[in-house]
Amino acid sequence: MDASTFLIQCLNAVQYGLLLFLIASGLTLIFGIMGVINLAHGSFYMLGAYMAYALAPLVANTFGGGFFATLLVGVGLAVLLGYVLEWAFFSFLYHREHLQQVLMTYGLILVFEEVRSLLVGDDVHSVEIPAGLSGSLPLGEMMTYPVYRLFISGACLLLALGMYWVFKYTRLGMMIRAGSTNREMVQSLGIDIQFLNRVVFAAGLAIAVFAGMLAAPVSSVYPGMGDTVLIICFVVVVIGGIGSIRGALMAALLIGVVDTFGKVLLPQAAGVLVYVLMALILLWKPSGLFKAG
Amino acid sequence: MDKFRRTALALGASLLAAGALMAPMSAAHAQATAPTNAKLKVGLMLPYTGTFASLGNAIENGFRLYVTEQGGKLSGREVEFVKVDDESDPSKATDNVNKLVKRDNVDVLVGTVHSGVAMAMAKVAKETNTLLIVPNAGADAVTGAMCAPNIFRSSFSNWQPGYAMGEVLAKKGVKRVATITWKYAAGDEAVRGFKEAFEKGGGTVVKELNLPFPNVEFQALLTDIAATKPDAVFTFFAGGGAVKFVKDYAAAGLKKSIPLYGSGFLTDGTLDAQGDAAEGLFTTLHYADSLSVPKDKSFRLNYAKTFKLQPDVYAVQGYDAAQILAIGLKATNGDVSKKAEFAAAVEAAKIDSPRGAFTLSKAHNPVQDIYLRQVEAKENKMVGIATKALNDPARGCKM
Amino acid sequence: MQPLENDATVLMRGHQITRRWGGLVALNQVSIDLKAGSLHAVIGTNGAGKSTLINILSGEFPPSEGRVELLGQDVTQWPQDQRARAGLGRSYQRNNIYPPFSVYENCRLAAQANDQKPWLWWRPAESAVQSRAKAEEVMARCGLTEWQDWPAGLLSHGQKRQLEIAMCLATEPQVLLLDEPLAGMGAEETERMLTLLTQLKKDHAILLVEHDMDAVFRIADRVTVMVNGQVIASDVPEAIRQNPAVQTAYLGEGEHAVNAS
Amino acid sequence: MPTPSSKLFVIAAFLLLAVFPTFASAYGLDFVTKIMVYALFALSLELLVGSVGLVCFGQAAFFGLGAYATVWFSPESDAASIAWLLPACVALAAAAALVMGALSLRTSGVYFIMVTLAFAQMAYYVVHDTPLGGGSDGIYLLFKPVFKPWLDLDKPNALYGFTWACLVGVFIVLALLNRSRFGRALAGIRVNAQRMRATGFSTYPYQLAAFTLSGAIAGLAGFLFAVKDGYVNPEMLSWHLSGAVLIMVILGGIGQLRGALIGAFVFALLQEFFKSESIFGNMAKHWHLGLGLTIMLSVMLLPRGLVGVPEQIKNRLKGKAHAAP
Repeated sequence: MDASTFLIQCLNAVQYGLLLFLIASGLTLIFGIMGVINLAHGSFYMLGAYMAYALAPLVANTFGGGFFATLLVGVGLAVLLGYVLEWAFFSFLYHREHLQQVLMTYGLILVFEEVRSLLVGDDVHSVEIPAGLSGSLPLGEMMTYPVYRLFISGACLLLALGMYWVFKYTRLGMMIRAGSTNREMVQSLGIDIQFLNRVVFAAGLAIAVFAGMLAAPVSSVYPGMGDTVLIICFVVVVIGGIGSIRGALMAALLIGVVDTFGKVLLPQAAGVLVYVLMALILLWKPSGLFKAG
Repeated sequence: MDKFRRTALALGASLLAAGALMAPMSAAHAQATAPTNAKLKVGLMLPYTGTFASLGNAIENGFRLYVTEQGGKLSGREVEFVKVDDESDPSKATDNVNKLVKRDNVDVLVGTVHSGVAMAMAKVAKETNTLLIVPNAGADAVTGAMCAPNIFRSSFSNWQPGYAMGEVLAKKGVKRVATITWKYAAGDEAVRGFKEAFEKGGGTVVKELNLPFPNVEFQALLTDIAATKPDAVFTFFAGGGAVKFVKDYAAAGLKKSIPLYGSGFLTDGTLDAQGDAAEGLFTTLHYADSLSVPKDKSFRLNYAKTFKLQPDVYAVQGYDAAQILAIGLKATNGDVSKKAEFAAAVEAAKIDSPRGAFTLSKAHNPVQDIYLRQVEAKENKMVGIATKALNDPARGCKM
Repeated sequence: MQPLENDATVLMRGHQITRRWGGLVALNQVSIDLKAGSLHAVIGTNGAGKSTLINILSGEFPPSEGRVELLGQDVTQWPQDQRARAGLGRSYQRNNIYPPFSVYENCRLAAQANDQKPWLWWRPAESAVQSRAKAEEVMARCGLTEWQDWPAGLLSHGQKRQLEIAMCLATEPQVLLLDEPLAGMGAEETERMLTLLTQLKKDHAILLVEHDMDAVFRIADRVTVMVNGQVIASDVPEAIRQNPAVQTAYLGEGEHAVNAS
Repeated sequence: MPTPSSKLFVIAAFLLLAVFPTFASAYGLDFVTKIMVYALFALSLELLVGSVGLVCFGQAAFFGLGAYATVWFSPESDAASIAWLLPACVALAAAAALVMGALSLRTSGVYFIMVTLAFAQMAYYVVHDTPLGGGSDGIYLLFKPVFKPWLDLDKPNALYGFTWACLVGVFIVLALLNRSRFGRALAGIRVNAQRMRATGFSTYPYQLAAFTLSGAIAGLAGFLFAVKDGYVNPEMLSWHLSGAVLIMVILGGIGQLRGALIGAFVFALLQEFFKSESIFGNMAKHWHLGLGLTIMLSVMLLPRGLVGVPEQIKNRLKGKAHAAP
């Protein structure tokens, strides 16, 4: 592998790592911060991708909006959906054991899969890259690099910084972190924990949908796509250290490197590398790389 | 409540509850002897959920179309369908097949898409000597090591499209080719077929890339391809993976410099999702759009009229599965239990398929023309015949 | 390594124990002896390092420096369960019991620690007569017999403290480390506990961490006063009461100091 | 501790299962055999989740290894004897559990769940991608094991009886074990591991022993599944199956052995119900929807799972309030 190919592979690794963080970011909220084992995270991501596909024509002929208008509409709907879902199915689960949440979210996966099949059918679709970003830059003498992937990486970095800033430096962030560590204490301080949970859950779902919509032009839209990202998202959150945004970003980049170079250098073992990485990290530091925050 | 009454009540309640759970299973079905004019029970075991759901629907539509064209009867016997969703899950396959064979006593089994499930079906069909027609799964073993007088296939073996493209590239004088696919049976078998023909024709496969199934992050391997600079790339992907690979390949700028070739599933049923990234791609498959076969025209017309959408290769394979069944039934005037006559008739027959007439090999796999197709305006236009009447070697078949 | 003094009556000794959490020094060169048949009380303000000392002696976590001896052996590196099996029992400041199990089962399970035999998987735990008898005995001693079928989680706070002691006794320890057993107990329960402790004193070495001054000075044979992780005085109760350093550092200038003299 | 009425329910269930073949259809026999194998598989997880409080999300690895071992160890030419094949498969699964447990038990809580998932995914890819495993299309078991004069597992009735015997046997062993000293210690570790250590129990060996035993039972279930189908496939090690068995245990109700039995049966019968054409017509295609909604409803209405239903009804009838002392 000569120098230029190595550099391109590094770019691929970073780009996949950032994409992974984007997809897993919703989970860092619901699972990482709130402690809800949300198996339906993959379905939220799939919901986003299908929204990008299904909403585009509606938004286009209602008020002529393009990709970004659809994005806004989609995220808005997601916040509403998250609010309702939390109220209906999760508000009474916080005091019950984790496994009840596993059972509830397992049911949600099945329901989301079938509602998608009923509404949109089972065919494979794709979403147009927004006009301004559909170009690509030359990369080495043979390849070109799509501008849209760079845009996604940028959006992901912005999202990471935004989440980190909200949680570290704002009152809302502080309340949320306090709520996740000691629910009763926060309640006794007069903070409406019910509302707080609803906000965080809605935000978690909205970010997962946002990730789905943003990545749709690259990932394409097909049945069962949520299933393929579910496990890797949990790996990202857990390796990073549950509740740590910074940790999730580091973990995503680390997985990006291991997965990318694993495929090229150790193809026969490519399937197991990410899991070997997770096992090693958790056995070396049994609660992830970074502490919460 | 004294102790005795409490225990008696508990025993009664639990027997009742446990009994209720068992009830649905215990209905002993009368073993229907099959007089020739009784209903013909066709067991459709196809994927109705998950990633292959659209393929399952297409196959069923194709099969039903032929039956409705015959007025809903095959050699005098009214056709009744019994459907089971195989969920493309091999660990549930044997029970799903048992449901059709032992509970519903179907006369013929039709299925499926996922080759792991098809392998399990083939084993049960062989053990229970039930007629099985495979409308898609291309696993070589189904008409290879697992071949049997009562097992037929109306689609292809993974080896065939791969082998045909190998011949095409060898004839074109291409010297160095890299291959890329998922690390699973279908991918390996397609690449093996390609390599066999390509190297026989003087070419060399310089690099065999594969990635774990169902991983769809191709960037790393696309960069590897750019570094190896082969003359061309052969690939095998289907469904969502095919859509993403073709788009990533174009986005990485390789489409201009390194031509991409693949088995037909790369662009079948995925063209509108792939958009112009698929424009101009060459693929090989036993079916194509714009065939000059008269049967194809009438098939497409009827299909579009009945189902309001364009047929694809899966619909054709479903249609031909019904044809095979009809031919066998005609020869045994509706009695599926005469396995030998059924097989003999089908082996001798020339099936008038929308893809063009084809016959079944000794191992019951289609001996068929493999077309070379090129994508043009969201259609796989037939541009020539890659290999005439290609017969799968059926390695390991002792029939 | 200093040779071990072989004073037979010292069942447990902490020698120059230091514990640092990063920069913070929780314990600084603390030494303590627990003699058979005597109750050694440790008093000190909150954060003086009392609980840290108990945790290190019991093996919850190792010291940064120093040595722990139990029945003449250097147990500094021994894990907690090994020390417990060697005859060390401890109770916790915050209730640390099995809430869903009955009071009887809490005690029986603690007693089972000395008669584990996990390979007898087909024999019911009830058939372990030794642990059953021990459970009955410690429940009687701690006045919990009539509550034996109640789920431990539903007991009153005081009763839970008694259960904590009962479970500690169930393992037949020779050395007892008690972390504020009287906290939150009513007057009558405190009396019962003090009489129990004075009985136990005869055949155990007891370390008692407690805030209740009157109780401490009534039953302690020796008192050690700790401030900010250090021992500032260790003597018989009367001497401690007179000790000026203790008064200034611990009892403060206020009225308490006046009536103490 | 199991109440008298729960013991009766289990006895009644096993009796019913014993007489079932006399009036069962051929398909009914196969179907209930499958459910019994899954019930055995769920029991292995119930030992971990219910008794020790360890949530393993990689249980399918032992189930799959037990199944693959059946094919690997069986000779090509003729039937193997159950006498040595079964212990060999169970031993292999137990060995895998010992290694996986020894490492995973260094973590706890959600991290333990993820480490067990990681090891199971490794096992899945070893079987899926390497020639040893026979590749993604799986491998066939050519001859089903026998026990010379009396037992030929190729016959459905013999397999049904053998599976029933295994299920009853393992259930009795686990019931005895749960009330033995070993079982009470495991329960203590689940409720308060720190207190157990303070009284003198070394918790790690207990947990590892339970983990290995659970792996062995899952391996036994895998053996029976391979013999039933005569075909093994990498999907038998996939995280989907680990998830499904966890759902069975939670649905049935955690903490009670019979919860695993009820969970396995109800989960399978619910799927049959929602898939049946006769009831749902063409909506049968969307059976996931019905199943998903039922599961979500069960979380809302049954906090302690299906096992807790009788007690919930009793409480509501009597309106009994817990009188605290």
